[in-house]
Amino acid sequence: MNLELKLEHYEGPLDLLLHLIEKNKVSITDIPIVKITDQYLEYINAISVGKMEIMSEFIEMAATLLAIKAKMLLPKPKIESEEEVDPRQELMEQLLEYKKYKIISERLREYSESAAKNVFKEPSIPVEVLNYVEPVNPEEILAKLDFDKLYQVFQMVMKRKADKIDPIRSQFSEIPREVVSLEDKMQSILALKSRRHLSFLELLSEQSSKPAMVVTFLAILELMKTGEIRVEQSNLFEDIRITFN
Amino acid sequence: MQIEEVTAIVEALLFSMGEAIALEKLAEVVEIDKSTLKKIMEQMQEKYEQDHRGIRLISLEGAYQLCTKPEYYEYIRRMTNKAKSYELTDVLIETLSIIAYKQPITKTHIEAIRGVKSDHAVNKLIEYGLVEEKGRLDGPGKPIVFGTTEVFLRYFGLSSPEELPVLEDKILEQIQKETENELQMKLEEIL
Amino acid sequence: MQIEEVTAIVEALLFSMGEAIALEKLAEVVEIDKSTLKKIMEQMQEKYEQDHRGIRLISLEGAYQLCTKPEYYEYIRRMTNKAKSYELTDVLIETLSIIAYKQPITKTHIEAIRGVKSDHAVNKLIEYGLVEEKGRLDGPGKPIVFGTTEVFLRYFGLSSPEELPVLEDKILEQIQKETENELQMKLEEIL
Repeated sequence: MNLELKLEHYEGPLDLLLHLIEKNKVSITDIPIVKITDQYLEYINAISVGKMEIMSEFIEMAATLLAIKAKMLLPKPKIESEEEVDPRQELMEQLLEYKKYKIISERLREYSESAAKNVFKEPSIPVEVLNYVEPVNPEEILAKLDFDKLYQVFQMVMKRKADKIDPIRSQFSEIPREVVSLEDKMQSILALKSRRHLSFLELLSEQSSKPAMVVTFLAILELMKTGEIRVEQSNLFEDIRITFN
Repeated sequence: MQIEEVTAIVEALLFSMGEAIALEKLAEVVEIDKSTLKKIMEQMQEKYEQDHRGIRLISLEGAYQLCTKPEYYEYIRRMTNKAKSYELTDVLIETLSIIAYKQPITKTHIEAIRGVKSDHAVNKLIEYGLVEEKGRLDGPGKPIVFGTTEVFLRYFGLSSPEELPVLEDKILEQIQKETENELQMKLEEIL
Repeated sequence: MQIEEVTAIVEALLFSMGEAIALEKLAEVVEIDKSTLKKIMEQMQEKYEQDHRGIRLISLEGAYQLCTKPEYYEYIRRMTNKAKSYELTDVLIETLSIIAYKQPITKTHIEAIRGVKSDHAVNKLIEYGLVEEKGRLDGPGKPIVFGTTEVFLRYFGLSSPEELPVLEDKILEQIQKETENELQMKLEEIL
């Protein structure tokens, strides 16, 4: 008989005890402690030592049983106190409580079997509802807008634009495409050699357009490669210092 | 608004959402006061019980959900071979019943009743959504307490935790009977 | 089998499956002949059309499906609604101001003023009902021009875009004048 397997079959020492009590057809309220303890120990002893993690709880119960057994076998004191406590009392209560939940479990299992027949439905939200876009209320949106602010913003935008665009050229309806060559840009940076140091940010801000900035950046990289300049940055996101060699 | 219309709207809502919807939420969407809606819902529940309906309206702690009538389960099974989602082992159902009756309960307390470590069982029940943490006990170490969820109620077909079977008396009876039988046997032995 | 029972089974089946089920399949599961079932289904369809029902039975190519009645979509919408809030971001206000004062204006022109791509902003303003297409420019590529909506004008008590304060010309004039002066000065220097 593979007792190890059998022990695992019991959920714990209480489960095993209940099993023994049932097998012996005795009552929880009056456990024949000697008999049950012996049987319990038989189970425990037959088990290999290896499975300590499941064993510890079973062994603890064995100790409890032996303690109860010892108490019961000891000669009773001559003067019996009126409220003599049965050494089995605590264990009995524990077993009764446990047994209660065993019975409840069985009932709940029946409940779950009938409840399993309630079949629910997956959500099925109509596509029309899923695709629905709430109509916008423009007035509600405009309520958050200050008319004066709108005008101020507009003035700001136009001022920004005026600052950016060469005012003379803007008189012509078209802004000619700016041709920026890498060679020219490298030359114009080198032309600043007398300044010894350059600020990267300043250099960029002096550029008139995005392409000019990009080419400036490329020119700096190229000059680094050819060893004409060195760059240093003391901290992340800080300005880059360009030094001529 | 006509009762008929409310009934129709509620049916449409419960049908399309699929899940349980709280009375409050329904009342808010239908724009009707809660107590009136509750009465209408009760009427609806009765109507669904009629013979020609295959679905019914169940309530779960103030929330409502549509589901099929159990008597037609066999036909649904024939149509799909949809196996039941998960079967609870003895260990799990035992742990769950302790939590259900003793909630809010700490793990230590569960283990005291079962006489064994219960981490695995409690974790599994949480994973299944049947049990959840219900806060912490205001005592030394502030242990976490556990309780059952709405899924638990649905799983066992209960509409509230109060519907859990009251077993105290039955168990006492049963245990008493066992003791009596034993006494009987002993008497017989003596005689 | 009673018609009532068939009706109930079919309802339970269609409810639990959610999707359309072929008449053949239903007949097979309920164990009833197809033509009888078809008649029962037709009766059911009529019943679902009653006022107090929120769902209806639709048939598509010999298959049947339960679905919500369209007249209650509004309530489902309310239930699932994630309240959307419209925000006028700085980008939107800026773009709106350009369109308001420069209308009718092409997207290219807006982008030239802002210095960045403005598709998203323009589309958002259209979605918000503040801006709309005002026809096409009679030029190469016939680009669409945009302007503010009537709602926008009405809200600010304007009857036409011309009533918007037109100070920007003054600014331009001023800039132009400054530039000319500068140029003049430079020319004078040279000469």
